[in-house]
Amino acid sequence: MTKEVSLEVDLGPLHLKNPIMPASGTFDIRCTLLNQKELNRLGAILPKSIAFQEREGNPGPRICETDCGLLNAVGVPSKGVEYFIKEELPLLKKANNTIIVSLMGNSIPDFCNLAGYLNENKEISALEINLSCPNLNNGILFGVNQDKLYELIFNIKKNTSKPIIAKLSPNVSDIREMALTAKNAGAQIITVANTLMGMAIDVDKQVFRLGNTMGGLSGPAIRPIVVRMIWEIAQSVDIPIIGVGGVYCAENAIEMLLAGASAVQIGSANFFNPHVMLEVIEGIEKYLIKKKYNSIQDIIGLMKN
Amino acid sequence: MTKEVSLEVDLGPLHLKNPIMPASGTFDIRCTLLNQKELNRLGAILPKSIAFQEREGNPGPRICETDCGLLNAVGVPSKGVEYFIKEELPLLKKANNTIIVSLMGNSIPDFCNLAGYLNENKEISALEINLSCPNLNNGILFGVNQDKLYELIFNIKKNTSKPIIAKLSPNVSDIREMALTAKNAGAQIITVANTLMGMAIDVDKQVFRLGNTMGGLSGPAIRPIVVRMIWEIAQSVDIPIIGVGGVYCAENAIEMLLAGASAVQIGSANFFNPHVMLEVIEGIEKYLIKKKYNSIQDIIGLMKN
Amino acid sequence: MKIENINIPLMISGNLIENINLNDNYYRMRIKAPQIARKAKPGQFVMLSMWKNKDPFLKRPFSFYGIESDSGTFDILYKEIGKGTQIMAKSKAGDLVELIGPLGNGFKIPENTNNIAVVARGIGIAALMPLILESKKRGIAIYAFLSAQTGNLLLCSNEINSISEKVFYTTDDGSKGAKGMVTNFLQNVLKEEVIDVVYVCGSKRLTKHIRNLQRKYNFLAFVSLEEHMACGIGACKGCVHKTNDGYKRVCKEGPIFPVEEVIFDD
Amino acid sequence: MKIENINIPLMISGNLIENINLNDNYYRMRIKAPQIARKAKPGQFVMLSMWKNKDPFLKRPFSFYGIESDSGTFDILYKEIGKGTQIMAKSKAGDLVELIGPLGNGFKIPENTNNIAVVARGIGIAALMPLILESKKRGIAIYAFLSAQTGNLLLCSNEINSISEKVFYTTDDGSKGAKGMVTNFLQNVLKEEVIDVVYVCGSKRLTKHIRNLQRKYNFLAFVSLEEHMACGIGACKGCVHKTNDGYKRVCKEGPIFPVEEVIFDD
Ligand SMILES: Cc1cc2nc3c(=O)[nH]c(=O)nc-3n(C[C@H](O)[C@H](O)[C@H](O)COP(=O)(O)OP(=O)(O)OC[C@H]3O[C@@H](n4cnc5c(N)ncnc54)[C@H](O)[C@@H]3O)c2cc1C
Ligand SMILES: Cc1cc2nc3c(=O)[nH]c(=O)nc-3n(C[C@H](O)[C@H](O)[C@H](O)COP(=O)(O)OP(=O)(O)OC[C@H]3O[C@@H](n4cnc5c(N)ncnc54)[C@H](O)[C@@H]3O)c2cc1C
Ligand SMILES: Cc1cc2nc3c(=O)[nH]c(=O)nc-3n(C[C@H](O)[C@H](O)[C@H](O)COP(=O)(O)O)c2cc1C
Ligand SMILES: Cc1cc2nc3c(=O)[nH]c(=O)nc-3n(C[C@H](O)[C@H](O)[C@H](O)COP(=O)(O)O)c2cc1C
Ligand code: FES
Ligand code: FES
Repeated sequence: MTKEVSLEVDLGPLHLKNPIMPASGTFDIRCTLLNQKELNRLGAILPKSIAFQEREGNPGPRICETDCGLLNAVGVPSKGVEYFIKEELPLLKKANNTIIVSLMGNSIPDFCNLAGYLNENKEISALEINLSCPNLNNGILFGVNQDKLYELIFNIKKNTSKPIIAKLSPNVSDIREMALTAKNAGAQIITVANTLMGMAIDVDKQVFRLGNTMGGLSGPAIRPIVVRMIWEIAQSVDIPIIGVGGVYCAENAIEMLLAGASAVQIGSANFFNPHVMLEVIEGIEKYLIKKKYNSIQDIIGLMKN
Repeated sequence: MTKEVSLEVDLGPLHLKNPIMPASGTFDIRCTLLNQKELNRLGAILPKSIAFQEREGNPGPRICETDCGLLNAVGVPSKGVEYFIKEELPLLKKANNTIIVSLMGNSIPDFCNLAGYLNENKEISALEINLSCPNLNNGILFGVNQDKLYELIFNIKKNTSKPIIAKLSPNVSDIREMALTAKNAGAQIITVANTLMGMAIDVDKQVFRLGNTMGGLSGPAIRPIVVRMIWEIAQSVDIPIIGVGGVYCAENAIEMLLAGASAVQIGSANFFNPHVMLEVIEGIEKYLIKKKYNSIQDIIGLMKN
Repeated sequence: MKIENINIPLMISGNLIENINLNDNYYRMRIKAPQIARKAKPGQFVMLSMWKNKDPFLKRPFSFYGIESDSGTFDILYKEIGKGTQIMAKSKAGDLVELIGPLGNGFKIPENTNNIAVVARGIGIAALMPLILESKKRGIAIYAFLSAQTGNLLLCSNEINSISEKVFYTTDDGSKGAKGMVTNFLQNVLKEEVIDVVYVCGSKRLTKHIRNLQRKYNFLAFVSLEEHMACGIGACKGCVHKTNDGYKRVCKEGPIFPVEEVIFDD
Repeated sequence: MKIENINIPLMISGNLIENINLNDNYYRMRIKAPQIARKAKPGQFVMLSMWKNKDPFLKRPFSFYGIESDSGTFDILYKEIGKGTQIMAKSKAGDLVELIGPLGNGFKIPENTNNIAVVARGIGIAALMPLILESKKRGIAIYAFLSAQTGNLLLCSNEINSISEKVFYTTDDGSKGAKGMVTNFLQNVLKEEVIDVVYVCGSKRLTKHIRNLQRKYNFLAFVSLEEHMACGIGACKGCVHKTNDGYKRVCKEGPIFPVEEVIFDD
């Protein structure tokens, strides 16, 4: 691999050596096929969302394959933030020097506590806020309600000096509004998107295929929807974007870069190909060389209206 | 095929001999591989949305395959309602005695004129309102704005005595609200759902794969999302549902019936298997017999919370 | 009652008889499907799939390259480029092929045609081959103008050589025939003699040249267009191409169009 | 530094050596993948795919049915049920198999084990077969309790017959062995003699019976569980089963669990 070409990207305050990282919940530093050197080649490492206190996650079945996709209702099993710092963070530190931590909470104070607790840890480069996971007590999701989203991000900001990445839910009619709201509330980066809500039924047994009735749809099936959302935000909101949804090869990641993403997360594709992130990094490099670009910056957001 | 089992369904005022019909825009009576007898076996026939006046549709490319899905930006080319009545309706009449006509307009008066114009035609059993297609002048889509949706359906109702089927857009955060709004405005039946907005980029040529930049995602990829929406509406709004999105075999259609749909439309699957609707009708029949049901009514909405 | 009843296409399973790698990414496939082979006409095509799962999702359109109604088989000449053709390239004799066809309108050869020119680039020759054979049968003189990236991609050149009045080659790298535009040769011929009909494959560049020559030398000219297709039978309105008379479906009103009707945006 | 460094699974391509239809929907596949075959232990499994497109999307888990470290091959005994196994059933010698493995914790055979019982239904025997062979090698007496829907689905019965102390059969239709629960035979044996360890395949019904017998006769018992898996390596938290100690990942903490730890909801 000739090193003529730069893959470095800046997402506001966050500098990455290349745009590729795992999507939260699809990568575990304690169970990876990548070795130390390979882990260090990733643009960042992003473990599964953590909660303040221990949670056990959803009952099984948690996984259901669909056509070119995957429904999951894992929930967010977590050993809590203390365990994370003691047992997981040291492993992450050795693996890569850009660590992004994904936060999950049931309430605004929950998120704020978590953000505050992690603020001291210099090894953490940014916080990604998982907006689509849990239900608030009143049943409104942060990711689909502008006011709640604003309030949440605004309050988290008060508890941390770290860059805030708002991971949006795609289950909305206008993703641009959500991105703008997150930005106005203080988020410096947007991740788009989490999973689309879906369901599958076993018609023979007449039972839901997921223990939690509904789950989140990920995988190649949703990529066209996410590419559209990336592009919509890129045309209207001035904020760096991390794209995620259905990427399984370099071409897919480049599609997101062209649409306006400055970085790309890879989720479900890790499951059938644990080497996919490395292959995508190489593939992007080859593409840039073939097309005679000097820097990845030259292709980010190339597709205009 | 033993006739021990009834496939008849009632959707409010609309009675069908079985629940299977084409999805609008994926079937053309003038170019079908089905013969007269086969056409008559369908639960209903539903041609492509028509507009009041002639429209040419979108520039090409209009079609782009995605992973387990299809993006289309056909738009609604139409020869106008007069042509439809003179040239197409007579063919439809001979093919099946339940004809549902899908309406498309750019404004509320547009839709109302169309509904009014068709009201005299006794051969038309119901009107399906395509809510997701065109932009209003102010850029708001009927399908993602409750107030506009209400106003539209409410006004169409004034111009027709035919049953109104509101075909909802899935590009919303809460499909239940949209279904309830449509019902409150006077719709007797809900079709869920139209396509999800998507985009694809040719990374080699660095051009949008669709002439219209964005398009609607259909096909197996989206089925889990639609099944979830059917189920959500069935749990909360008392209105008959027609499910549509990604059905390609009897099992898929039964999944929608179990989730709460009383009828099922088949769209993109017609393209790779022009016999799919007939196969699905047979497959549902076999399923009911195997499971020892007397009537399809026994499985509609079987999956409860 | 059904408007197109006369020529309603069939949906059937065919049997793969052989699948040969010609060179590079080019393959020839022979399919046994008597009902289709017997109805097929030059310029028509089939929608084909050799996959049961939903990725790839759609069938793929391929022109008839050879038609043998006696043996009930037809041939396809294809280039491996993506998901669908990759599966085809790996398929083996005995495999099932799901087919819809014959589709589209086919080439018109006007009565009293004395000579024709066929102009093709690369795989574009596939659709023109049965036209060449049919013309030969009718005693029509054939001028072939073939271009490709490089010499060994000038497909079927031996066969065409043996039945054509004259064959002109160009390659991008000059490895066979001349470099440059193959339509320059056509122009030279047109300067000398009358060509009754010119048939050109879907290449935009070639077609535009033909259109220009047509304005000057006034001959009949037909092009075989390609657009992405979902249904192949006219139902989805997905495969349109711009013409003087608005958008036309390539699968239904085409794939063969008079060159002067076709509009290429630029 | 990496916690599970010692036993890190491999991702490699294997070669399909043979693929044999045993009867009905049952197949046996031999795969050459020396790096995996050399590390594989009874009770472990691989994640496997033989498809490049995205439908099916995930790899599929299969237990080692035979392990030949010398020849660098392993066998899989599988039942054709859905998208993935349909592709496997159609595959031919020479095809590539994408593999991740060996995965999971494998069976424990405690020191000083004199005899074991294996209890399996249908395809459930696959995971137990290498355990039987390993036990035989160690001179441990084997009691096999096999059940199936019908006689010809009692897989590997000849092989098991030849190396077991005693084999008991039941079939649902009584076509071979007795009708009824195969665990009744086990109970009869347990009344007469001490069994050191009982191994049971993932059948919920059988496992529950074993748990009941275990309460009465107090033996070690292990079950090989199955859950839908996305990653197979512990990363996705998708494959959990309820245990006394909360949700456990079948791919990582299992697939082999002590019977008394497993909780089946009803
Ligand atoms: C009427 C007609 C006749 C044709 N005849 C031949 C022939 O004889 N030999 C031959 O090699 N090719 C022919 N083509 C082109 C052929 O259909 C495509 O090469 C093929 O569909 C590519 O499929 P893929 O899955 O390998 O590629 P992918 O790029 O993976 O396909 C993705 C999608 O794009 C479509 N697509 C890609 N390229 C084309 C194209 N050039 N035209 C139309 N759709 C395309 C595919 O059908 C599919 O829907 C013809 C096309 C048309 C419309
Ligand atoms: C640890 C382990 C070992 C296994 N060993 C064997 C074996 O040796 N022989 C054998 O025939 N089968 C075995 N299975 C079951 C085997 O994985 C499934 O039969 C197979 O995945 C079905 O795939 P499919 O595409 O044909 O079915 P589909 O129904 O199309 O699969 C759809 C999805 O459901 C999953 N799935 C379906 N059934 C099962 C199941 N029983 N267990 C886990 N996931 C399932 C698939 O992996 C896939 O993700 C084992 C399962 C596990 C977890
Ligand atoms: C098994 C699984 C677990 C996930 N867990 C989380 C999570 O804990 N937090 C989160 O923000 N997203 C989670 N996601 C969503 C992914 O991060 C990602 O947004 C989504 O899967 C789309 O990307 P993909 O198509 O590449 O998988 C999870 C996804 C999967 C499949
Ligand atoms: C090519 C194409 C054209 C369509 N045209 C229309 C239309 O005119 N009116 C409409 O309401 N829906 C239209 N649709 C949407 C379908 O009716 C259907 O809602 C959607 O395709 C999802 O179903 P499917 O996954 O079975 O295709 C069209 C879909 C496709 C693929
Ligand atoms: S491909 Fe559907 S109309 Fe031509
Ligand atoms: S399959 Fe992913 S954790 Fe077990």
